[in-house]
Amino acid sequence: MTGNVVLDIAGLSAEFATREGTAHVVRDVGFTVRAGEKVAIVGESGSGKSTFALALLGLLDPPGRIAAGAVRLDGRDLVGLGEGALKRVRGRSISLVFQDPMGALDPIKTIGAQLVDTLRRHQPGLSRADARRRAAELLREVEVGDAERRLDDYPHQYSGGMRQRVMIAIAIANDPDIVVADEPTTALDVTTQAQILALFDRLVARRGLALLMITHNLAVVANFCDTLQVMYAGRIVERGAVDAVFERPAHPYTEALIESIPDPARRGARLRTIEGLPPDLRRLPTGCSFEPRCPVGRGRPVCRTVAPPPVPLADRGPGAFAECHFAAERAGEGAA
Amino acid sequence: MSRFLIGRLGASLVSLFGASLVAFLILRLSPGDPARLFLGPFAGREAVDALRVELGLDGSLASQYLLYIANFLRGDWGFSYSTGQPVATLIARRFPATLELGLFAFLLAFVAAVALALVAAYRRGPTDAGARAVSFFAMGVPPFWFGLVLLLVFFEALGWLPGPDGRLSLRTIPPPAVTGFVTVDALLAGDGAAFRDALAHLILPGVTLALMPFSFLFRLLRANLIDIAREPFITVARSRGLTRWWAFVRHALPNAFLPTLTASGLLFGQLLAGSVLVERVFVWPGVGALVTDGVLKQDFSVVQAFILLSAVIYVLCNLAVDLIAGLIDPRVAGAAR
Amino acid sequence: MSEAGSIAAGARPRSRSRAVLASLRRNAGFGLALVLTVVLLLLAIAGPSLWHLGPLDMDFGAPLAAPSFAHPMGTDSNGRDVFARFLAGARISLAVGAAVVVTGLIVGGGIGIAAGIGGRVLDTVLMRIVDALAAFPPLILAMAITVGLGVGLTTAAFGIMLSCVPFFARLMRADILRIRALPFIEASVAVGVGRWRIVGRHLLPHTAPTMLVQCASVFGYAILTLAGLGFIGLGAQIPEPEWGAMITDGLQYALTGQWWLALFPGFGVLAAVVAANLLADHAQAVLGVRGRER
Amino acid sequence: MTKRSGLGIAASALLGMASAFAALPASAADGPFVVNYSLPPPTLDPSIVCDIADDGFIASLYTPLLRYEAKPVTDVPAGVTVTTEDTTKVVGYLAESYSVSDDGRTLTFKLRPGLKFPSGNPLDAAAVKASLEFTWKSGTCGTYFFEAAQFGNTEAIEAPDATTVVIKLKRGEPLVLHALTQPNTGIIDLKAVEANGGKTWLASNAAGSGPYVLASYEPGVRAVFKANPDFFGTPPIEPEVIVNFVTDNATLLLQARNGQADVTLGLSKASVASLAESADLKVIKVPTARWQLVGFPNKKAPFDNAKFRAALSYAVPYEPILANVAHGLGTIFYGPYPPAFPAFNAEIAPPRSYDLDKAKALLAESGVATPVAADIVIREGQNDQEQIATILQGAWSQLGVNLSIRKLAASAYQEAVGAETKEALIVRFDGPSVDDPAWLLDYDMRCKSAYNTSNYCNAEAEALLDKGHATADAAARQVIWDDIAKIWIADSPRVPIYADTYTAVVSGSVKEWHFAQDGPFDLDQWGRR
Repeated sequence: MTGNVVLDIAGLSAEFATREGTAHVVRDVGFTVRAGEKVAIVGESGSGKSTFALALLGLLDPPGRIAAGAVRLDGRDLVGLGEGALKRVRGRSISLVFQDPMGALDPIKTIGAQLVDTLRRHQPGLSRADARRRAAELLREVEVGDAERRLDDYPHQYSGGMRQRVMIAIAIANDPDIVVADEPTTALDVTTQAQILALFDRLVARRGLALLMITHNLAVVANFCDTLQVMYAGRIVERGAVDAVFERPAHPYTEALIESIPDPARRGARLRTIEGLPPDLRRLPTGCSFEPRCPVGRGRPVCRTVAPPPVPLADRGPGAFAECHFAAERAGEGAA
Repeated sequence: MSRFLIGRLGASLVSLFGASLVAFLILRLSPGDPARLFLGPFAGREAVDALRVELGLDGSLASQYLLYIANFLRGDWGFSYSTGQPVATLIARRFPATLELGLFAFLLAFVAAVALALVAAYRRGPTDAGARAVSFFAMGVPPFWFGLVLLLVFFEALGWLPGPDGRLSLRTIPPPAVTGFVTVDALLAGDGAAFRDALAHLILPGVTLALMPFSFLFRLLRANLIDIAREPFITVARSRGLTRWWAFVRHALPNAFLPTLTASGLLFGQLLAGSVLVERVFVWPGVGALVTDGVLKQDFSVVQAFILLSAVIYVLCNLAVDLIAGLIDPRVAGAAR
Repeated sequence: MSEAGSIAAGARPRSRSRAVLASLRRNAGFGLALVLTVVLLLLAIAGPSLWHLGPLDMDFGAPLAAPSFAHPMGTDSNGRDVFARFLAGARISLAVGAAVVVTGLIVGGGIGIAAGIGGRVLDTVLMRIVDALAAFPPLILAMAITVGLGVGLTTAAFGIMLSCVPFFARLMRADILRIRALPFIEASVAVGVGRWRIVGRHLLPHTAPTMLVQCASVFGYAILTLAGLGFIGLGAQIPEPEWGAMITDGLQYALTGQWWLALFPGFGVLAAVVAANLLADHAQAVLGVRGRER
Repeated sequence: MTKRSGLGIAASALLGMASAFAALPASAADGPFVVNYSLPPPTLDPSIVCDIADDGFIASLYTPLLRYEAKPVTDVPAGVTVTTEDTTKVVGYLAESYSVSDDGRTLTFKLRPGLKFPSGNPLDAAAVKASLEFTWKSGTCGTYFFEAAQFGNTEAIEAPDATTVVIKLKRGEPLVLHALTQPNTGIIDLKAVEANGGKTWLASNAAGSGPYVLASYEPGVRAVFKANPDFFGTPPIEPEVIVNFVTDNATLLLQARNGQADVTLGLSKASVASLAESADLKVIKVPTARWQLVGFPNKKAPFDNAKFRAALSYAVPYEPILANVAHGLGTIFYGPYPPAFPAFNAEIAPPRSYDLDKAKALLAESGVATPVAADIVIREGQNDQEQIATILQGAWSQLGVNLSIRKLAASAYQEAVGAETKEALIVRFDGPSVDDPAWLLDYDMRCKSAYNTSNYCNAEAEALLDKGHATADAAARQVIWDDIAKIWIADSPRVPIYADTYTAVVSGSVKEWHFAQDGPFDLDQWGRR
């Protein structure tokens, strides 16, 4: 079902220079996304997810910057490319779907104009009329009714859900290899959320698109994505096939996250939360950054002093692992 | 759109009436009898009274006002006794000079403001600080002081530009007047030398007059650009394939124009006010200098005609601004439709 | 909220005022503004009483003397000490500037608020009055009023104030209309928050940045217009040493070599206007609702 | 190519283009003769214009019946010959010759035959009669000038034949001859005026028969004079003269310094002083019968006390004012007439000097209690008046007399100057059109004259004035003028500050220049040959 590697991220680190020292927002993140594969990144707000997404497309502006690592798209490393080179890649091979539909479209230009501009920017040969026809098709593909007339409407005449569909239409306009969706459904009500996810499903299936879904909502990930990655304090602390991780979460943070999903079965009981706050990314501990809040490792010297190595868990899918000293016991098999 | 237009036109007429009333009353309050001033110290009592009747100064305030408005609409804007000509011909001949200088100054201010604001908002850091320093200087420096400094440097010291001798140097034969704009008329007549001379005469007063509008436009445009540059649709535009610069130019700038545009209606007033000071320093045969003398010599008819004229043009300017705002910002036009 | 924003917010251990001070310290521009403002205020308030010469004392022996130790800014054609007149001029200009800004803000801002939140009828009526006032080119209105009600500083200040009411009213109204359309106002209305509480708690703070910029530019504009009136001969009365009139007289002497007569009052006006605008810009950045840090 | 480099290119192109038109001096030897002037006249109608600076403007457009002969001015820069009016010699102008009857009541003028106006209308006795009646009946300054302020003294104007014009007076009046030299009594082509719509057209056009015709006129901007081809007198030196109105003094000085004008009039005295040593400019100085004065309100206590007025006159820092305000371009005097008047007599009118002790002594003698508060009125836009008022404010405060300066707009100032009873001190720049005491004292000393700046009223002096009007013999008149001066000086009704020296700045190429009390704008006698 999954094609060859579209996006290969190796050792990517990003940081923000602030007056009180440098905040290491993304620390040594590496994974691959294959065509047709839906990879998720889950984490609380402040875990570095959005910065990571922007870093992928080279949209990190000062004072943020990519400190190290490489982002190879179809074999070509995007890190360090100038705006001139990146402009031919963004919106053609890799595109972005933004979280906030309200502010993501230029309020004083029609939807048609913004679609046509995206198309003709990467397909110079396309005439204006053809581009308009193609734009209408795209709107129909993302299930926007009466597409032809709606092209001349302005963003403020679209509902939140419809605007997100337009965002998706723009993202897939030039048939990109991979779409990075940064919290695409967060601002939408539940029913629209489901429709958007279903739309993503069809697009991935029909176009063999690679999808990198970034969200804080585990429920969205649970029945949608293939591979699940949990991000905490700028690092991927656990990766694996969705079902395997949900069944036996190896990293205590992943387990805590899953338990904090409101479960109808436990109606009336207090909701479980994770105490404490995410760590200050300017003064990260040498040991495990989750230690102060970790039900398993809190207070244990090894957790506080020694940074946990990534423990490979081969049976949970390619490249699965968990960064925890007790990952092996928790996963229930010996170290692979 | 038409309901919106009629509403605005109706409103404009009301404000015009208000402006004419205010202008009429203020100047009638001031002491001194213009008839006496015109006829001079040794004129007899009867001649002064006769002139008062002729100028309509004897009736009640209300009758004087109505007489004035009736005449104004008929094109008889009264007689300017401080220059000895009907006001209508006087202003008709001198207004193009003010308009030409004003438009040239606005053009300079606009281009400079857009260029500097874009660069300042895009690069931030030292460039931004530098640009803001320039805008502060432009706002703070008194124009008549700056005008003279420009003359001292570029006319007397360097000799690059002509001195303050009006719109054309005496040596140049003025092109046949078609539009009243010497530069345009010179082009129409294909007279290159006259065009260059006219343009040269426009530069120094143009720059002096452009100071205030430039600083006003720059500060507003820059503030709006910085705000809008933070909006998500700029990042989205870049993710669609625009470089950061093009995202600024094609998306941030038009959106930043909107609030700047509504403020530019006020700029018209500043340009006219500025012309009063600049025309005097550069001996520019415009309406600004005429009004200053008019106020000093209490030449009611000139001052009033100028105020009413500027009110009409001001209202037209605002109407145009509202229409353009409607075209650019669908939300506004939409609401009005 | 972008990652960086939340991090900075998250890591803010100290209270809001400490943050304000921290940002003040880092900002060169703001420092300059602070220094300029303090110096000008000191000159205006304490200057005249501290400096031993008065603005009107004449020393016939030393007309048009260049700046020297005895006369830091030289003397004018009547032998009067330009530095003493500069100090008195500072007092006049700053006072007129402040008066115009305060009254303009109250009157103009008030009209703007009323038009912004009032019904369509009130809005139309008020806006037409504003248009009537705005129809006058600013300097011309000030000139007409000064001539009408008698030449002098008070009428000049009144004329300038009237001519800048439209600036305040129009921008306040535009701001209020813009903010009224924002979702969070609709939300508070939906929740049933009282009309005046909305205006006080939600609307006005958002207009603060625009109004601050407007106050600064009007302050500068007031001083410049006063100077303009001085240039035409309608500003301060003889022998009041208003900066504009001093510049105008000085211009003639600038051509004949006595540059100091026009230069110092010119810098006075420039400094006052620049200080006001720098203060507004940075105050807006530091306290600004939209948080423009750097 | 980013925006910034685009800016760079635009700026350099602008500079390149700019240097192509370096400022050419406007006044090369051959081109039009350029005059920069700071006071645009309010009207060109000879019957309405009154102020000496304004009515001079029409001197080269209209020809009165008579004129003064010219006499050379001595203290003049090298290379330019300057003449002024000899007001003791009245000669024919439009009239070839004239004669006065023994009783002085009938004036007969002989015209040249066959003259025409530029419009082609005949310039004969009938036209002159019509024009003089138009001026006489205007009720404005025209009447004042034609009747030499002796209102009602004219009986009739007749034109017995095509070349003879006779003016009949009720009572002989030597001043009428002087009046008929003034531009205000210039002959107007009334037929042309009617053809163009009447009197209002006259306000900004010319219909005279002078050496020049008005080729184009933009009020407040520029006037272009061209030589009148069928002018009966000697043709003007310059065929074309352009007069630019430049109200801002700094700009006027800048233009003068950069050779943009042949003649520059109306510069502030400080600017003229600064041009003294410049190489290619010459400063022409002509002492005139005009002077700055401060009028006391003689009818309002304590200014009705002669000793108090005398005290103030000794507390005026004359020398510093002459140096700081007039920059030496003036002469200090004390008396009813300025030194430029032929009737001025130095022995009986020595100048007064600053003597604070004498002033304090006189103040004590006068018995006036101090402090005294009074207003002093000046006219807007008059820099010199402003400075004088400021200096007096400082100087007289030492006597306990505190002045508050009121700067009035033009018409309000006119109101104050012409008020029946004067309430305040008035700083005024006065200069009668005719430098004859009879003409001056008629408005400046008679009790009921509105323009008596100080409400000075002395019956004995007025009786002497009436006698002067009736006396034809010059020596006898001089005795009368001396007696009046003695009475005046004893009363000290006002303080003359300094007699003005008129200055004109001319470029190196100007060879001929002429000064007339009215104006001066006798353009036909200015030029580069």
